[in-house]
Amino acid sequence: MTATYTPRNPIWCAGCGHFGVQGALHQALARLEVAPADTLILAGIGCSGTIQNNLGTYGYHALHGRVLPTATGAALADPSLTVIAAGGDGDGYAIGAGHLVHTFRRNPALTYVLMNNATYGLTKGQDSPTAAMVSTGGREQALDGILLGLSVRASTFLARGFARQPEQLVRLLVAALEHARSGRGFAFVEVLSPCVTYQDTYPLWDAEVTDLDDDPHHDPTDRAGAFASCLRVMEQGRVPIGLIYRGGPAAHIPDPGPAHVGLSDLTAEYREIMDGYEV
Amino acid sequence: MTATYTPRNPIWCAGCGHFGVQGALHQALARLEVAPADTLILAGIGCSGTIQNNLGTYGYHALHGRVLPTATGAALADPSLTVIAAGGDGDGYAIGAGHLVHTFRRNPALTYVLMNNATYGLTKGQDSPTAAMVSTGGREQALDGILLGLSVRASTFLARGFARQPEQLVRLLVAALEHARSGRGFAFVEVLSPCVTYQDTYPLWDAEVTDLDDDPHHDPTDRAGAFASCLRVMEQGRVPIGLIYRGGPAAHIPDPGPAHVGLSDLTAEYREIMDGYEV
Amino acid sequence: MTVADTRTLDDLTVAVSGQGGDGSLTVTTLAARILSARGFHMYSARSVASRIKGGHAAAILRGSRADRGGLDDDIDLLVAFDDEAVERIGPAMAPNGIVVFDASAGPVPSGHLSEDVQVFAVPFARLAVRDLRRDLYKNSLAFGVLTRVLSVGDAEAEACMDEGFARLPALLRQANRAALRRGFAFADEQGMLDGEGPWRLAAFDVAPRLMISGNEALALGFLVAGGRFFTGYPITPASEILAWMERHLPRFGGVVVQAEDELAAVNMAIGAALTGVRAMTATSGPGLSLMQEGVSHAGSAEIPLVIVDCQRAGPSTGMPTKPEQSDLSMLAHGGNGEFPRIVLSPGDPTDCYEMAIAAVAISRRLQCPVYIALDQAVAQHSATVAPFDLDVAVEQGSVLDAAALAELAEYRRYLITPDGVSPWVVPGTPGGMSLVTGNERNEWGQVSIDPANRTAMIAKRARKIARAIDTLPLGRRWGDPGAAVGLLGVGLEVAPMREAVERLAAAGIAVAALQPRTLWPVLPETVAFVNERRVTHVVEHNDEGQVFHMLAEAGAPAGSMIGMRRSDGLVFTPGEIVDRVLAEARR
Amino acid sequence: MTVADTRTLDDLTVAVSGQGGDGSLTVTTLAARILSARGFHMYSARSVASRIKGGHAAAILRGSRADRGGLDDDIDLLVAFDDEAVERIGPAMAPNGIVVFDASAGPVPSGHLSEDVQVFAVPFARLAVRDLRRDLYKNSLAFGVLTRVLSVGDAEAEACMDEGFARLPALLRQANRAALRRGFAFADEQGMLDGEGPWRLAAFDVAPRLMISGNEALALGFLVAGGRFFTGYPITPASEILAWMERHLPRFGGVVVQAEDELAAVNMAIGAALTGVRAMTATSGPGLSLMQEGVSHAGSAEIPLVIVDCQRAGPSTGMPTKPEQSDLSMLAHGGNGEFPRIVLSPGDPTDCYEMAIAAVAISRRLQCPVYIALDQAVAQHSATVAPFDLDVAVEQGSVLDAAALAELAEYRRYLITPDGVSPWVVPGTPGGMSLVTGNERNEWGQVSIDPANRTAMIAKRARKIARAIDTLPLGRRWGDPGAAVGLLGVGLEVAPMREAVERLAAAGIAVAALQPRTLWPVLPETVAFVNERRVTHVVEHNDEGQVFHMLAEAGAPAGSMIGMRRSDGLVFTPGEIVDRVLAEARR
Ligand SMILES: Cc1ncc(C[n+]2csc(CCOP(=O)(O)OP(=O)(O)O)c2C)c(N)n1
Ligand SMILES: Cc1ncc(C[n+]2csc(CCOP(=O)(O)OP(=O)(O)O)c2C)c(N)n1
Ligand code: SF4
Ligand code: SF4
Ligand SMILES: [Mg+2]
Ligand SMILES: [Mg+2]
Repeated sequence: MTATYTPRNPIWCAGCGHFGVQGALHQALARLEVAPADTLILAGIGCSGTIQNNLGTYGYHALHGRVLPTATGAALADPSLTVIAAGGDGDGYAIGAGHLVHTFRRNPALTYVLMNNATYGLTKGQDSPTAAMVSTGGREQALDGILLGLSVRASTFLARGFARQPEQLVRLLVAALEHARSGRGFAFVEVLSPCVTYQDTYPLWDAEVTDLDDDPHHDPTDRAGAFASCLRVMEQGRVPIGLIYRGGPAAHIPDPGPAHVGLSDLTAEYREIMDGYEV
Repeated sequence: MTATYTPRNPIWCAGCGHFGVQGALHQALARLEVAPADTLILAGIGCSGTIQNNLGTYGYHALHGRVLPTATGAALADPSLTVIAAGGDGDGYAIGAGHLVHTFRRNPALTYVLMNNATYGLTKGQDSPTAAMVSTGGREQALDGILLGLSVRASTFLARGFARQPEQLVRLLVAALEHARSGRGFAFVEVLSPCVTYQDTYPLWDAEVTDLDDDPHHDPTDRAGAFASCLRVMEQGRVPIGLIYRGGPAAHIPDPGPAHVGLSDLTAEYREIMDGYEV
Repeated sequence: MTVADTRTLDDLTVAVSGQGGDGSLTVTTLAARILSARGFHMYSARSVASRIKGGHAAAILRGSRADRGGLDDDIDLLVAFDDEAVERIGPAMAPNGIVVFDASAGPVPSGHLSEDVQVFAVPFARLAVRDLRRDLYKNSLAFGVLTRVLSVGDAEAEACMDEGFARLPALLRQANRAALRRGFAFADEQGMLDGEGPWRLAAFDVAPRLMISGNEALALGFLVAGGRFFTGYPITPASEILAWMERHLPRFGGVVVQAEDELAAVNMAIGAALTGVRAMTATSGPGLSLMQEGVSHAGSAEIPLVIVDCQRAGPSTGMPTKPEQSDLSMLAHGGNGEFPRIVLSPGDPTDCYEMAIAAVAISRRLQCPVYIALDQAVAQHSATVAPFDLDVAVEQGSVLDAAALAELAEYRRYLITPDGVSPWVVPGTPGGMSLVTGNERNEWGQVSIDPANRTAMIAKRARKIARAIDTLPLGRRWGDPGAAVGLLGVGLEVAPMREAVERLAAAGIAVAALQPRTLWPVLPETVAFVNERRVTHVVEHNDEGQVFHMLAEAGAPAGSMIGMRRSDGLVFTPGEIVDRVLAEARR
Repeated sequence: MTVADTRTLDDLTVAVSGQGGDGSLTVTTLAARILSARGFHMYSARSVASRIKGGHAAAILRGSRADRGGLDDDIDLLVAFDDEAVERIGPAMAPNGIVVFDASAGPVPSGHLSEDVQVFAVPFARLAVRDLRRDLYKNSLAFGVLTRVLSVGDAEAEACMDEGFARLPALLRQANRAALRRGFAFADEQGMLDGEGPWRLAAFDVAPRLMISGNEALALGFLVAGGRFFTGYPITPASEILAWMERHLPRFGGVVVQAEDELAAVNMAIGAALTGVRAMTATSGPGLSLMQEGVSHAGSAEIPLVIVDCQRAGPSTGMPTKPEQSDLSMLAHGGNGEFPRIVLSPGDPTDCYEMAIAAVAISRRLQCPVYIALDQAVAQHSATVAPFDLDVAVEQGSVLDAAALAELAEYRRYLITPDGVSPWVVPGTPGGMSLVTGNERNEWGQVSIDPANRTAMIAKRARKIARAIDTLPLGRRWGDPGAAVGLLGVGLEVAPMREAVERLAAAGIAVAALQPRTLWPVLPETVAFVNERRVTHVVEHNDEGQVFHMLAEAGAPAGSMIGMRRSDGLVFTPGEIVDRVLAEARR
């Protein structure tokens, strides 16, 4: 066997929620038996954006906020890969918000794990777009990625997990990976993943999460209903988790994808195009 | 009187929806008696992004996709101005989508008129993020700015007009300007404004618009209800117009705003800060 | 205009001008068919304001016996649909030129045409509306008068129009033919009978040729080079590349994405390139500014990427439809930090085709970003060129497959090598797992701030260019290699420069011309070109002299270079270049 | 280390190093209080990896009789919390230096320290955990040993800690004091008694001083210059400016926005500037790449804007916590098209304060973007400096109020003037309505592609710089103005360059040093400095020689310049500069 890099030990502070995310992702990939060589994890910039170094797969460190376009490019170019985008709430909801909206709309077959800690961990604790989740007044100022996803009608998979509820998280990640790998499209999983150093939200979220998976009235195939359910929970000052929405049209996956198309013996086809310019 | 520039004649193709938008905006400003000298119209890049040249106010031509941050900067710096951002669907929904989300979240006191023609007019008819409104299949691929606005809980004013229904459009614009000018925050008005040259949607939209202002069941103060109403209309292949949502918290307007604060005799205050560094 | 005998032309420039929507381009496109049938080389240019209707636009067509690839000094034949056309183009008319003027709104405005210009005043628009009920038909009417001026037979003109409009609905075709005949009738009234116009066209034998724009040729080159992933965001004057890709790439298993913005475009291309696919994006100045972070990233993370910049006049939004070469400094120096990059610079469609192929190969071989710098004129103007050589071998470059990987004891994505290029295994290859990052990293791709590693990595990246410099595309040369006077320019300067060299030679003045095709790094041959001459005119479309300064930075003596610059949105004519060379020579 | 008598130090460098979260900074901050009380000048630096825990970090404090503003060649006293600290910093220890080592995990690793270095091995962490139940208290414990080494009295050390920790909760304060005493006790065990350590500190009289970082000083300068609008997006090493503004600006009626990204940041600042408010944004390389389109826009539309670039090591994400000067070419040449811009370059906190004031005034006067280029070291390291001159007059610049407007017959926003600066009326002023655009425009701000207008507008914009060049901030100089050997550098090069000049002078070698504070355009005085010398060492933190090439482009003879460069994340020490100068002189 050719030797290659040794996966790194996480560089996170002890207790960081991102450990939980990594563990769950690891389990989900194992459960689905995805080979590391077929897995490409692309990460944003942030503490969260180091997860790709630790799992022994192909790993890529994108620019801050650009993990989704990069992952989309990779997924479209080689649909045989299991493409996973990962990053923080700063990365995905602040600088990356436009791409998130357009990735919902474009619905490429990839999984996105957004580790929401309501702060910018790596740059030392500035407010992220979800920071207001934590303040008592003005909670509506917090951006909510799930509501955003619901508002884009082409979205097909929206879920939220909590780093401290690993069982559900693994389940959601397995479902997300299956959704993407089976070609249904973009699977978005936000994970509440506390930053113990700058914004320790464990106690808050322990108390506040409301599991819609447990709610018999919640129908994850009803977009307007899911929107209403989430709003209702949020208006109570709580955070909805679980599989929020699954549905929509299937993704268009190019097959076999440019990474596997042949390049030889095409001169005749090229000539046909060129001849179109003959005068 | 000091002479200054002469407002230009619009450069739009005969029949372009943008004429209707300009007419309505002109009327709304007149109805509210806003002085041209107190009005700053900032526009994006596109056919739509030339409206600021034609109205005799202060006019500013922003970068493509950046009209909202620019307008936010101006509105925060001088809250005594009536700040109006204007631009196209390419400008606002494609390259500008991230800023739109964050402007909803930030809720600055300004009005945004987005002229949606489901195409890129100026660059000659490429698909915009709303292009799928016009195709028969895959309509959910079209981005909907109103749903997007509803999904951001800090949003306070969301409306859609139609360039061919000037009376309602003037009414919506007046309400939007009042909303922003009274400090309640960001007033978003999308206007269906057909591009006769590349995507003539007049017949389509004539047939498809559904006026929620006429719907007794529609309550524009109910976010989840408005979301459901819009979705319902859209699932029928129609386009909801009218005042979709109004509510939310009031904007925080700095008063008097940096444009009007004094700069002299502050040495003592500066010294106090500096002394904090003394060793 | 060169006149073979009293009335037969073998170098003719026709301009058709009016408001943007007037279909000036239709007239020159039809005229091109006439010239093409006679074996003329052709060059077609346009000048439109960046808006749909109401802007002043001109379509210009030059046909010539020699292959010119650019405009002449002046206009021989002007079809003017409004006063503004006469005002703007009148001063550029050749001696004894002809103006066909739309007199619907009044007589030709005075003061813009010299005495010797002959004017045919025809109320095109009025006739079109009166007799055919649509203003638009004035173009076909004008084409009728134009063919009469050139003594093209009516039958040929009609056949030409039928072919040109073959895709139009039958009703429209008929209406246009009626308009054409109305044009003939008007010419008859003026005594300009079928086949007996004031001018006559020469005819030559030619091999089959393409008529193609730089954007189209570049797109084809990318495809032929194995390019299979393209991302773009509409912007003038690069949008045609996106449109071309949307039309042709999917058939070859390729993917085209119209991104939400240029940030997405460049990063999607990077993501695709990561999987081993040959990827490209194209934009113009404002978009290129937005892509700078991405290009720096590709340079750092060592990702092959081709970025096309179809330059337009800046700064900022500038003059979107006008040519300029004012992003060159950004291409060479933009982006945060230092990273290897290459700037190729084609001068005509053939060159665009070839440089696209070269860019794909180089980016793949060196694992770094490669720019192709066009300008609006090279990008959008069409010229006749010989068919392209389609027999292009697509190399694997530095990518290892599973078998090659198995030969290695250890795979290090960023292995430090003598030529700076590391082995590369794409995702999906068993055992080739690697880390790719824009942070400084060790050979395994793990983030590292170790000073010794850092120094080695900087040197490794710099070596990629230093070691490859002899393999980068060389320039093209014209004129007398031993001449003491040089002309040096890229892009839209190439055609007038070439023609100026010929004219100067005819006048007994030896000049050598160089078009560097690798603009950055500046090649030794480019510096040598300047060193070998008493004086080199550096011709460029910008105000600051960006090419000039690149050359100086690379060691060319500033004292022996003279800047020949403009940035007013207009091109240099061959005559202007000749005049400036002569003026310097006389000093 | 300079030693006044056998044991009394008047130039001392202390390093405290361990894993990122270990609170090394706490120890140096406390030590700074001790040195400050004795009148030392101080300089405090840090080197941390860009991640929170687990990265290797060092806090370094230099105290000196002379005002040095930078680091010395080596470390006199090292407090090492782990093996890595010894491995990394050991080789940089001064002869006869002292290492205080945390022996909790084992003995000092061998092979990294020379014989003459004295080691005190103390199981800090173990003692802290065992006796005080938290690893964190090892810092206070170490401070106890450190003060004993320096013969600072225990009472003074305790008082110092009480003051330093005044804001901590009482319980924590007590625990820290216990840790400190545990340190004393340990020293007692080693026979290093109160006030009787191996070293002693000198003491001097000094005037009151500030201890402030470049980022903080720059922020204060902006405020004092009348700056009232700031936008930022967090990024190392610029984030402190955003934090500072959030803390102080609102009190003065100012507005601070943490934008969603750098594109929003630069455009919000432009929007605010449009209303006449003095606006600034700050970022580092990756963010600056994203801002390029906006800066080009400000240049085109003639909007005053200050952009701070706190440079870190690139390319791309690079080494976020390491200093570099590798964005300079982008500052001078980046962005699409050509537009006037100025790059100021401060070298220490005082300079940062002054250049911020200058940048605001110049941008306002010339209506164009002004960059302030810092590097991570200048931005984040703190130094003692004399209190700033707060008596700054805020000028109106080129803004006309309603009364001034009324004097004009006609107001043209882009009036062509001899100095290129046009009158400017802000929104809200009756009668001053205007159009502002990034397209090329006529004097009224209406979009225009007229070639003559275009040429005039380019010339107008270029004139703004040409006419103002004599008013831009001049450089600072040290050494012998007549010396044949020069040192030229900006930012973090300034301090070691200054000190090298002194050392060389002491060795009888005359050297002149220049820190250009206006880096772009290159001022005539800068070129003259090079021209006047046999050789000038251009000292810079990058690999390609960006300052070197700027000077060459401006006409400084490349042949008389020598590049002195590094980009490995480390600083130049004065000694290294001295050595290189000597090496060249010997050739
Ligand atoms: C263009 C750009 N702007 C800013 C930064 C600085 N930066 C690095 S990480 C980060 C945010 C991290 O927050 P988040 O994405 O929430 O990740 P976390 O660290 O909280 O996991 C920022 C702003 C950058 N690297 N690039
Ligand atoms: C950064 C950048 N990218 C691309 C462009 C080119 N561009 C100009 S207008 C436009 C889109 C116009 O569409 P829209 O905003 O819908 O306005 P419309 O013309 O339809 O009114 C584009 C892509 C640009 N000016 N700047
Ligand atoms: S700073 Fe916060 S987000 Fe970053 S590793 Fe530590 S706990 Fe996690
Ligand atoms: S191209 Fe379309 S959007 Fe532009 S002016 Fe014409 S009709 Fe309006
Ligand atoms: Mg975060
Ligand atoms: Mg549009």
